[in-house]
Amino acid sequence: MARNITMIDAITEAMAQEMERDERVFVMGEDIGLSGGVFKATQGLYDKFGEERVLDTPLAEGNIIASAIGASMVGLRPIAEIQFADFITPAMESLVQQASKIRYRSAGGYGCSLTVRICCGGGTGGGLYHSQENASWFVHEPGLKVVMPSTPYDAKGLLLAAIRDPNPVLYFEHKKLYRTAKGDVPEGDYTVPIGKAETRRQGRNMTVVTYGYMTSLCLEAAEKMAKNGIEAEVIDLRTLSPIDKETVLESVRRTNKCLIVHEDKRTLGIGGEISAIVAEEAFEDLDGPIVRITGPDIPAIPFAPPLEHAWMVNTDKIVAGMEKLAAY
Amino acid sequence: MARNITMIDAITEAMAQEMERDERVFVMGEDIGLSGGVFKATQGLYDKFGEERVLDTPLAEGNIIASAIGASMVGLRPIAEIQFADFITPAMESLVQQASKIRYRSAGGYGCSLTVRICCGGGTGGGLYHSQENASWFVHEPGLKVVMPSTPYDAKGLLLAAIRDPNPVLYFEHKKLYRTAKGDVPEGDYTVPIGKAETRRQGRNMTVVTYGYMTSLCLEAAEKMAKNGIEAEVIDLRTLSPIDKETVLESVRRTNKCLIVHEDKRTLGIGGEISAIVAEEAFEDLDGPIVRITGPDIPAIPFAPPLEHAWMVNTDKIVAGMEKLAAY
Amino acid sequence: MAAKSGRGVAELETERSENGRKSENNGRELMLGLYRMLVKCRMCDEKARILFRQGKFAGNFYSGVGQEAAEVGAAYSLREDDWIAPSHRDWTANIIKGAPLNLCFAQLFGKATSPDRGKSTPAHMGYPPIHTITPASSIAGQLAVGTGVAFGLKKLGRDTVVVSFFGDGATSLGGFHEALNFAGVHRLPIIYVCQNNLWAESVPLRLQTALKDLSERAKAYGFPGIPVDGNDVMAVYDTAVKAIARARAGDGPTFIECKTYRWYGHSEIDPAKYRMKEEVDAWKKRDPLVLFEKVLRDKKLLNDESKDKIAKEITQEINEAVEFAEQSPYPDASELADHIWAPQE
Amino acid sequence: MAAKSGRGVAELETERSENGRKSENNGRELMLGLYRMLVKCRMCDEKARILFRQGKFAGNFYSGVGQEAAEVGAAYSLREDDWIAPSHRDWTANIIKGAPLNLCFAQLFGKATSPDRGKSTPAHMGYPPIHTITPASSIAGQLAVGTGVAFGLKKLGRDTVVVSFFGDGATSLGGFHEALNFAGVHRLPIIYVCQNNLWAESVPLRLQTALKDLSERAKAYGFPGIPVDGNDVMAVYDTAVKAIARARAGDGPTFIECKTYRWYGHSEIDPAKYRMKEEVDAWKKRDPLVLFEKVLRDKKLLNDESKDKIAKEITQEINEAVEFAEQSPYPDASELADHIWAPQE
Ligand SMILES: Cc1ncc(C[n+]2csc(CCOP(=O)(O)OP(=O)(O)O)c2C)c(N)n1
Ligand SMILES: Cc1ncc(C[n+]2csc(CCOP(=O)(O)OP(=O)(O)O)c2C)c(N)n1
Ligand SMILES: [Mg+2]
Ligand SMILES: [Mg+2]
Repeated sequence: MARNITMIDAITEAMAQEMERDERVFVMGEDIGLSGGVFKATQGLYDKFGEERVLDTPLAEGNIIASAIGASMVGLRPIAEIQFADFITPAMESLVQQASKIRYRSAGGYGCSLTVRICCGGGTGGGLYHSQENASWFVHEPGLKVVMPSTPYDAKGLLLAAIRDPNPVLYFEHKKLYRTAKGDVPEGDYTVPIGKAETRRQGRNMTVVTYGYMTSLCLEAAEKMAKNGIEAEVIDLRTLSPIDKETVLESVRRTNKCLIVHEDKRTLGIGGEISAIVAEEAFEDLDGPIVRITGPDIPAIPFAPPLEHAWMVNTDKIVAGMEKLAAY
Repeated sequence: MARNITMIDAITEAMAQEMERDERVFVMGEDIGLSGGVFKATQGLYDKFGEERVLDTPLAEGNIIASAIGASMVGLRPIAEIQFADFITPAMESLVQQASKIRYRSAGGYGCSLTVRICCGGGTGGGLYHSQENASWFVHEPGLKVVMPSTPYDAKGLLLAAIRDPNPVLYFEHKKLYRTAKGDVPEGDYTVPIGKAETRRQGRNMTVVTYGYMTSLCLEAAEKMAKNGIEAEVIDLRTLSPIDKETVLESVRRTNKCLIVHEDKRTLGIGGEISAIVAEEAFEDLDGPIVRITGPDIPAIPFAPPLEHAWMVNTDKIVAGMEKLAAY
Repeated sequence: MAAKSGRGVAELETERSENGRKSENNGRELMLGLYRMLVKCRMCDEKARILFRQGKFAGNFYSGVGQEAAEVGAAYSLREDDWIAPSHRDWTANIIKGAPLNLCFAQLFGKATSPDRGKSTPAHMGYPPIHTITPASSIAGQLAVGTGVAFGLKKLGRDTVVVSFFGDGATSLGGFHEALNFAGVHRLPIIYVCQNNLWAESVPLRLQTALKDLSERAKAYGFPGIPVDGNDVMAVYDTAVKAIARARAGDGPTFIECKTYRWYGHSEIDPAKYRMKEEVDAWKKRDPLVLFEKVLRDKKLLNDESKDKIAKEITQEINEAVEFAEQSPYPDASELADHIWAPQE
Repeated sequence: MAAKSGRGVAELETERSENGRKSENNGRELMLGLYRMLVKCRMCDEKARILFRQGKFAGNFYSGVGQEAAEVGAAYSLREDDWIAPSHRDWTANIIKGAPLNLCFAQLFGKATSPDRGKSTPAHMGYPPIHTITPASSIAGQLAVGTGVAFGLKKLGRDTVVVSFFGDGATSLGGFHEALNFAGVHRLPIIYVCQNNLWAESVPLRLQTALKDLSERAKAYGFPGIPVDGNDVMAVYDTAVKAIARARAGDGPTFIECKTYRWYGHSEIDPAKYRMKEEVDAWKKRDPLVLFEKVLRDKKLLNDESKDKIAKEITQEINEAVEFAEQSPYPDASELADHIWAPQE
């Protein structure tokens, strides 16, 4: 039975069910225990599973990841939480030099089955240090999988897939979607495959590649364009690494145009890679430039409302990009 | 008077001259003092300037950068060394959350005039943890400038420019070039502007965009192609952030083809951004796909010689890319 | 590089010697100055909470109510050219160091008149003229950069010092360790003031450290660690004055652990249900203001009338500052890309 | 998950109780076993240096000659299911734990027969059947992951322990602090064995820390820190046995600081000119092998003949292993992309 629930509830449910099903699974992070998490993603887990399986850690992101890696090496299935993507920098060493490389450097002798939940994204007044995305660094690092859901259904299914994946998976959650994204979510067990994009809207005139919070804005923009007879196909990547090239390329080959939309900074945001893939592998099908609508190249999202507003990609900016592309 | 010297000597000379000229300049890092650095980049500086200005730090990359940031905030001009790019991960917090953002978050109230010298790159048998590049993370971070010289001339000029730049500059040095790259270097003072690419070879048939160690390989490959009448223009980016779009675009608009070559991993390597810029801003001038010849999407360069060899981009791979593009 | 601060507010006119030796002078003026500053911090902080709850500014606010004695005691005797590296809970450090209240409230509101022109989040305040460093949110980042400033000051041969404020949680981070180790090796002129309020958001001390006294950590770095009653302003003040003198003399850092408590949630959106009511109540009974007020009354330095007068003066100042903040414009969207890069020299 | 290691080599047949209580049994077999292991480590290490200098393998090598007593003493009494988290200088930890020499030399050579199939650099060796963790080069990374393993083992309710090897330099990194703090809070079954050889590459201890004894650092984490003569194998052994028993019993970590010295450069390409000849000579006079040999001779446990026999046996084993390594093929280029991802379950 599916219920209409929020993304945050879908996330909590996925963890609770998997902890029930698999006793190797446990969660660890800052403020995830008694208090249930800064955004209440782990609410109820402490009461249900106790301190042994719901562990408030010291304030040390590097060690949250390193200790989770070690635990996974003896067969456990940790879900580590990084409270804000902004605070993932102290864990860079653990994630990039250890988690992504332990299997490779030991030629498969040691593995790392680790899920890292990371709350990210702007548009909620969080300012410079509570709005960052910081996913693209990790997309550059093979050995790590990176996902970001845009719907409650995917949130649950991708999280279950991540926990069961025998590789380290970075699971980014956009904080703006926690309570605004609602949708049907089955009560039971299911997974959404890692590595598969989802076409959220069919369209013949252009392909829009996006992910996370931007997905809904792209869909809105597509509806607006539809009024003028322009039908945009909207692809939600869902998995940022490894990228589902096939879905993107297949679509672009049909629509002959590609727009990429993301909230993150432009330069070497994930859009850069999508664009490069398309420019190399679908060049002959392109009828127009590959257009990126993205956050600006500015260190982070500033606090003052007019500044944050100016930073964020919104429907208008996306429509402008679509119009530009439609003109070709 | 210019002398034919190695890149490593050019780097040492730049530091020595600037320390002579400007008493605010000092160097700090691991093993840079008495021992003169793992690659001898700081050789002689300790004898000349003493422990006060040539400081061996504790083994703590995060603090090397943080303390250099602090020192720069009171008006000093630190040159911090990260011994290997592989070991920059513990400094991610200091570089990305502090150095790149202190000016922005204080609205210009505090600045950060910091040079970070980082030894990077593969092809010398260094293996997984002594061959990484790790520059692209920082190209994604506005507030940081990123440069990488390919010649001794640029090495000196860019380093002097970096030290004098009132912003944080990450100066990547490819270890394979230290003693293999030789060239004329003026004895006196000069700078190479940050933000300007250099066209190393003129050509009308395609534009090759590259940087660092790959530059010489691209030039070799271009000579081979010239024998078959294909003239490639080779652009050495020199500055990786901010990217000199103009030089790239102007060239592609003339040659109508673009090949991108880098040693780093493919996905979200710097080539991704170059490709995206070209695909958006010079699309109508393109006669063929934008081709990338890069390192593979593999966690890092493994040790065993056949594996390292298989990883590295070489002239043959570049020629193959050029031939593919020439066919359009 | 000498500080030219805009300090002109009343409480700065209490006597201040240049060498930070006020501990021997527990005189009338000093004690009244400390008292006034405690009250000012408390009132500003409570006002900020109200303003946040009224929706006058967005983001969040991290109240330091209950911890004023630690903050004031540690920073009160600093010279104008000394530095402070504050954290998220140390908005009032700017007030103690002499920032005009107008700017402090404008900072909360994210207005264009804030020193950071609305770029930083509320309470994450720095003000260059008085050498308070605009903090990042990332815990321990500020003490790392503050240590770097102390390193620079020592290199310059200054007798200037840095006070670094942080919480118990910050002591778990790698950056804390790296910074204090470096400060120990080079005997840097810095005073680490840990406000141990027993909680890092919802994480209790027992899950943060196996230690009872966080001041023990200093032993690992070769400099003194001193636990002190963080609700006793004179105790903190005396300890700080000695530590500052030590740092100024080139004898290196001191770690001061102020045992204290935050009355409210981690932030204004945290109901703090993870704490026992008994614990909160017990600490509220040890209100640093009430404790110090009693000292002053016993010494006949304060009575109802003078107390009221102080409160009124501060209220007036706060009201003007809030007015200023409210009237100030937001930064224009066109400022978004300003201040990324330094103007080329 | 119980260890099924391939150990069958001679020295493992010395008596080993399951509870690591060999300290009370300073018997003949134990002492001879320790001696043989010291010699084996020394001979393997010296052989590795020669092979590197002969150009038989590329990359680099990090000799532990001079530090064998620390390494052997700390790890000798481990059970098969115990773990070791070695660093760059601890190639011989694999030997002590029972890795076949064939594999150890194949590892140096980067051959396909190495446990890491040539992916890791020489000396950065791990071998899953005996639970030695393939190290990254990044200092302190191994002790962080090793601490995680201890955390996992404790969660699983095992009485298995982890020995973590690292140098003096590693104690400056943030990751060190975060790991030891966590181990202290949760009383993890881990023994931190710091081989304080006074230098981190060319950086002397005085620039690394303000401390004399690095074991002091343990105080900041609430568990014992014990300085020990790292060139006295029995001293290290006795200390380690107690620490291992403590960890196994659930009483938490111990930090053992082995004061020792590396005879050669940081690596085979480091002439180590930064050290004084006098310092090197003084330490060489305290050769851990010579010291222990004297003990054995005094106890009449060793004579020229038995010493020669041991050396010969080991030489034989080494020669076979080098032969094996030399004969082994390099991994094929087609293996480049193997082992990035786990086979889906
Ligand atoms: C590196 C990092 N991780 C997590 C956070 C989120 N966070 C903000 S404050 C805080 C707790 C800080 O506790 P403490 O250091 O004791 O200071 P207090 O808030 O008690 O004053 C946390 C976890 C952060 N800001 N930075
Ligand atoms: C994070 C990191 N920074 C720098 C290096 C380069 N490096 C390798 S070994 C070493 C010194 C290590 O000293 P210590 O911990 O004392 O161990 P020792 O080599 O003396 O055994 C350094 C700086 C590294 N491997 N990792
Ligand atoms: Mg606290
Ligand atoms: Mg050492």
